Amino acid sequence: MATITKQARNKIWAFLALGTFVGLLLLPLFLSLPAGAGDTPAPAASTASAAAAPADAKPVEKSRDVWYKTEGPVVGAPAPKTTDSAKDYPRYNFESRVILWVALQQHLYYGSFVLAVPIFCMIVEYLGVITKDKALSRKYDQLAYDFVKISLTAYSITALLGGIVIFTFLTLYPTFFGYLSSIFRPVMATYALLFIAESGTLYIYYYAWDKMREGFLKWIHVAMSVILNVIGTVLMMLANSWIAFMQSPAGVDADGRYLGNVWHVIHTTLWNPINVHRLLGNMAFGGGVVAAYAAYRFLTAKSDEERSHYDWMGYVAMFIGICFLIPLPFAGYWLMREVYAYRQQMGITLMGGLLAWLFIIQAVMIGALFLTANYYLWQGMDRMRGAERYQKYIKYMVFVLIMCFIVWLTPHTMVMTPAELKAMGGQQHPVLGNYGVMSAKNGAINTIITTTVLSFIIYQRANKIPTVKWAPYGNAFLFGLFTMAYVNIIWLAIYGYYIPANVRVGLSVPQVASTLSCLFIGVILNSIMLKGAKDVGPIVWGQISVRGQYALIMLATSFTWMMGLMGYIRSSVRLFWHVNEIMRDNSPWAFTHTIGFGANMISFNVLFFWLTILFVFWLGSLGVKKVPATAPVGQKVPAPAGSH
Amino acid sequence: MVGQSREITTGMKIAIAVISLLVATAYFTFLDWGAMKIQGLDYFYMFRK
Amino acid sequence: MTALKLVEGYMPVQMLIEMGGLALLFIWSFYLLDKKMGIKVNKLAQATGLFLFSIIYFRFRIYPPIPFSVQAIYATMTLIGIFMWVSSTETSWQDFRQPLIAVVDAKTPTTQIIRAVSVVLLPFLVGFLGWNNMKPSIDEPIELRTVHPAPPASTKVHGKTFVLQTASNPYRVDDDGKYSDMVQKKYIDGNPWDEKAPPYMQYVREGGQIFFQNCHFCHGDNLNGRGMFAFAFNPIPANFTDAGTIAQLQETFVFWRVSKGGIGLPREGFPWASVMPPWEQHLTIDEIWKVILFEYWHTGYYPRTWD
Amino acid sequence: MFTGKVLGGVTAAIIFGAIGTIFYFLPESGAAQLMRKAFHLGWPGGLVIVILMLYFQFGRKNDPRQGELVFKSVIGLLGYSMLFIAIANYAMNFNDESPGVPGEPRFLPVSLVMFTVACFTMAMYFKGVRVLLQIGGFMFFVAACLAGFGNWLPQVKADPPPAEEKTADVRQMSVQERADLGEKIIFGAVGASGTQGAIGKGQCPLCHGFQKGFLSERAPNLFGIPTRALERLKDPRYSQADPSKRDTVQKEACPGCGTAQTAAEYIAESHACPNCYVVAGFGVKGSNDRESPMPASHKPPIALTELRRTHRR
Repeated sequence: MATITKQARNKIWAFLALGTFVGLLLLPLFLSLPAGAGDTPAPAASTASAAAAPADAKPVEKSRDVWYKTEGPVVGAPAPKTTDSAKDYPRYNFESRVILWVALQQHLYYGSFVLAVPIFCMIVEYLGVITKDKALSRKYDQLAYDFVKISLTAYSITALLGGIVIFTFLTLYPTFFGYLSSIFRPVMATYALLFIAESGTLYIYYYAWDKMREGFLKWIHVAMSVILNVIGTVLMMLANSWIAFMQSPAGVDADGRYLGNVWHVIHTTLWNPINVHRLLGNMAFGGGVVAAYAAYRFLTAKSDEERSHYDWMGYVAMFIGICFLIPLPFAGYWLMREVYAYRQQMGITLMGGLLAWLFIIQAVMIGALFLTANYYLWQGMDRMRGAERYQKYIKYMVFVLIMCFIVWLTPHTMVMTPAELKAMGGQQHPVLGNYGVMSAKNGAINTIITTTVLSFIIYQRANKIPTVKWAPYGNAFLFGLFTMAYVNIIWLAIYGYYIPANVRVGLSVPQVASTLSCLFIGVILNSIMLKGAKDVGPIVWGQISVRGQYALIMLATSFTWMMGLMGYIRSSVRLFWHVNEIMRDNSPWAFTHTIGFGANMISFNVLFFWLTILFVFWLGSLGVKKVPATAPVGQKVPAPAGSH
Repeated sequence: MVGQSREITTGMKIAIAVISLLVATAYFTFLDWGAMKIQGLDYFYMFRK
Repeated sequence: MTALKLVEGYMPVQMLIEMGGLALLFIWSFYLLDKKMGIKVNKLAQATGLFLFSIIYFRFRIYPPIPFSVQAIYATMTLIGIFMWVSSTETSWQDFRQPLIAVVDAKTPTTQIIRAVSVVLLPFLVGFLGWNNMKPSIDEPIELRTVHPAPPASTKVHGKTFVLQTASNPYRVDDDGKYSDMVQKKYIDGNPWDEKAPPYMQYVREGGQIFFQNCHFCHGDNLNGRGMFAFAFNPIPANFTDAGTIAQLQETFVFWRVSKGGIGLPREGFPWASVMPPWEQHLTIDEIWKVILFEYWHTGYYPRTWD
Repeated sequence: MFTGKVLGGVTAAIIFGAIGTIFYFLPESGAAQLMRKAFHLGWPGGLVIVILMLYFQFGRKNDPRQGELVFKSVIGLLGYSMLFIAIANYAMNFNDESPGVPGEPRFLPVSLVMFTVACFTMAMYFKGVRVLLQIGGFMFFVAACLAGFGNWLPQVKADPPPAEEKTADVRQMSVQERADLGEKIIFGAVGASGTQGAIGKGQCPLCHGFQKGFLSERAPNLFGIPTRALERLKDPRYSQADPSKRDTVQKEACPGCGTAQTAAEYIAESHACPNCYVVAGFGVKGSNDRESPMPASHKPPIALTELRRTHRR
């Protein structure tokens, strides 16, 4: 009897908790309504300031939105015209922009991490709930729990850094900050409230973990993680609206006067592409950080048990990270397209102009990420008996990858001394010049991705022999699929040289479609074939080389570096504008730094982040319970490998 | 790789491989054509010129 | 090495196939040595051999010679590839490490000597490399020109403002005088000297006349950047037949470049290395459009469009 | 003969020899400056390590681990000095951006390499923190590669274009300056008002005549406008004091603006709201003089900025 009441009580508590979260979620909306209405006195205030300005004396002036081209009442003051003075740009004996850069970047890293980890937890917790295998299910659950714990510390650091960012911004760029906050006032209020809601949810989510362990309550707990992530994502989107506004302003007129429509200000043309790109990027980044954590614990592990646990954790994290990495280029492509559509010269500055060399670095990193992922999979084959059958193919795959990498990295504009230029007879090399264009690059990167898929398929079947009746046909089909995919991708790359540009740009779509065909058809077919397959040997978690773990660390470091780089690119494409074409940067730091300086700063940020996050890990490891003593040795490949 | 239930000769293996290659070729050609079509472009541009 | 001619037009693919074939040959020869003749070559030796070979290939096989920067990128890639290969399996990795560890452990007199020599030489090597890198050089500095710098949003020629994103060539017109993307395709083999030629072809002819009166001295009579004055300049004039020049650009971009010339290049197009005159001082707006029309017609490339 | 100890000694001798050589022969070179700076920054910590080393050497005669401890402190000192040379490199060159000058900020990634080397060297001997040092070293290595690549590429620094031409505050200007500014806007240059075809940013002469007797078909000739403006105000169609009675597409320059009372106000109103009053015969064809063909001067395509318009106040 007592137990029943206890259960019932638990249920009531759970519903109450859920209700509270939904309430918390909706609260900002309610609060922002009066905030929106609270704008009515704002016109009066702005008229007061406008009255000081020479021309606009009358209260309700209409003006035209710079992007949406709609008419709206002028509500805000025009964007301030700054001068190179201590009033607009206070000096603190150091480049203000660089200080702000560091503060923002650190905030962003931590922000991404604490946004990504709950998503990560949600997936892992869900996996734990649906997994039938009790031991594995517990393992997943424990994993998710460990991560919320780490994210708690990281969360407070994020908040702290956020405070530092606002403080730095306010101190170093008071005029600009004033302008931005005058436009985004309701958004900022909503943001602050959501932030509180997020904190509350996170803490309850964490502390209710043990209480809501079983049955229906567990589902509510999973639902809570969904709510947590919804809040987190909305938070991120609000923050994105500020940077999107700075890059592609809307909702203001040509003088930067706010026209009273918050939605226009938030929903600028680049907002959604940035949202998608960032969400995926955060996830890949979160996976990377978690993988690095696992690698760290693996390398310091004292017992085989620990080693096997952290090996497994690293694998899962890496897997989730890569899953989000693969769609990332497409999101990037969309963003780029929108940038081009918004302002052509912005697009050219990025891809062919001043910042083009940064994209070369990005290309290096994308290649490196895929190489590392492949390498990790190959190293992972050491865990399985039976993998020897496939290891002899590794060298061919290395070869294909490196050839593609060489094409991928051949710069369009080669760096050379004048003597070399004369020896070559022009800027364009007759052989290598052909590798510098889009057609070849698309072919190369798609071949690299296809090879990565192939690696994964081989990894999946490394210790298995398919026993289904149609296995020979299946194998033959896989063989045909991959062979023809390679042929098709390369053929399209070559074909691109023979047709005009307006047709050529379309070729990247079938190329990508070929790659995705391999990814989906290949992996699904392979998974079906491996149902009930004969095991040659078990997966011995923990039996991976140290190099494999360093591959994980490499992945994580590269993710971090890449985020820094892409953020720098996205931000510096505004060149000398605070708000593109609305508010000019007149500070002494309006110039664009050299690539080298950017690279040094990014390195600094990356290393600083890792130093601090190691500290967070250390804090998190202080109270970690002993890893459950369920020996995963001889266990099946965990769900991610088989189910995707 | 050989299924437990029946023997597969080398000749048959080659036949299966060739057929699957043909199927894949057809599939990818269709894919290319379709993917260009939805963008309003002509995949066989060069050959129709 | 350059005696083996590369086939014109197929060179990039040829290079890849050649590299592929050589790599297969490499793998195959060591396989034969091992399995048929019983000579097991150590992985370190194999790796070193492959690396040296790749350097030689990139250095001498490819003609014209590739700049050092690109060679360095390729060599690094090869190194990474070789590392991935030798360390892909544990046995291969141990095989690769074995000679190195033997040297460090120095159990035999030979390895002892090798170790001693390398310990003494390494600091000097590092020192030399450092010095070599830092010492002042009398070479001309490396120039980085952004060949296609970002254009301005609009450009003003003869007092008229052209918005680059929206402007179009007024002479790219079909028979009815309407702007048409397809007209060039239609008349690509047309005869501009035909008396009854459609308006488009007549504009092409006029553009050609302007080109041969003004541009071909540098850009060449085949539009390939090999005009009679071309090699007096550094860099040499743009080669319009190259897929990397006008084929990559919007027509308005070309219009901006032609009218403003070298001196109109934005900052990232510098260090100043273009002597092209600002043609707006010599040609009218119409003439510039026509000459651009001609350039595209003659090379068969289409101006880039933004969807 | 070539034992580890001997080789270690030889290596140490070479390193110290090289450093000594640099200080002796090139005391003002960059390397010497770097080392001096490093010493300046890090000497207290170094001193502590040296004291520790001396203590291990002389104070722990009976400790069986004495040799190991001394050796470890030497390695520690080595790593420590590398660390500080690397930091000194940052401190000296961080803010300098002079592309092409060797030995300057482009060599900052060398610091990262030194961190890497220091980490790995120490990891060899300090077993307790080995993994941490190795992971750190590896991260430094990855960052060094990427930053090195970034610095190896050619460097371009882009300055912003010159700030837009500043128009001084009209209210502070003398009458003559204002007149000159107006002439510049209308005719393109001071003193150009007499030139045939002179036209400025305002583009007014496209339609308006400015000289007595000049042909002015599209818009009224503006010669003598100060006196004529007063006549216009009296025109019943102008409907002074009651804009709502105007038979035009736009009745007021701005809601509540009212009508002009003086000649200057009339001219200002005409700039901001050409539709408010259309001189007979000059309206858009078919509009019965209800609409003016003139664009408002503060909106595109003319888009004069506020300060360039004449002011009501």
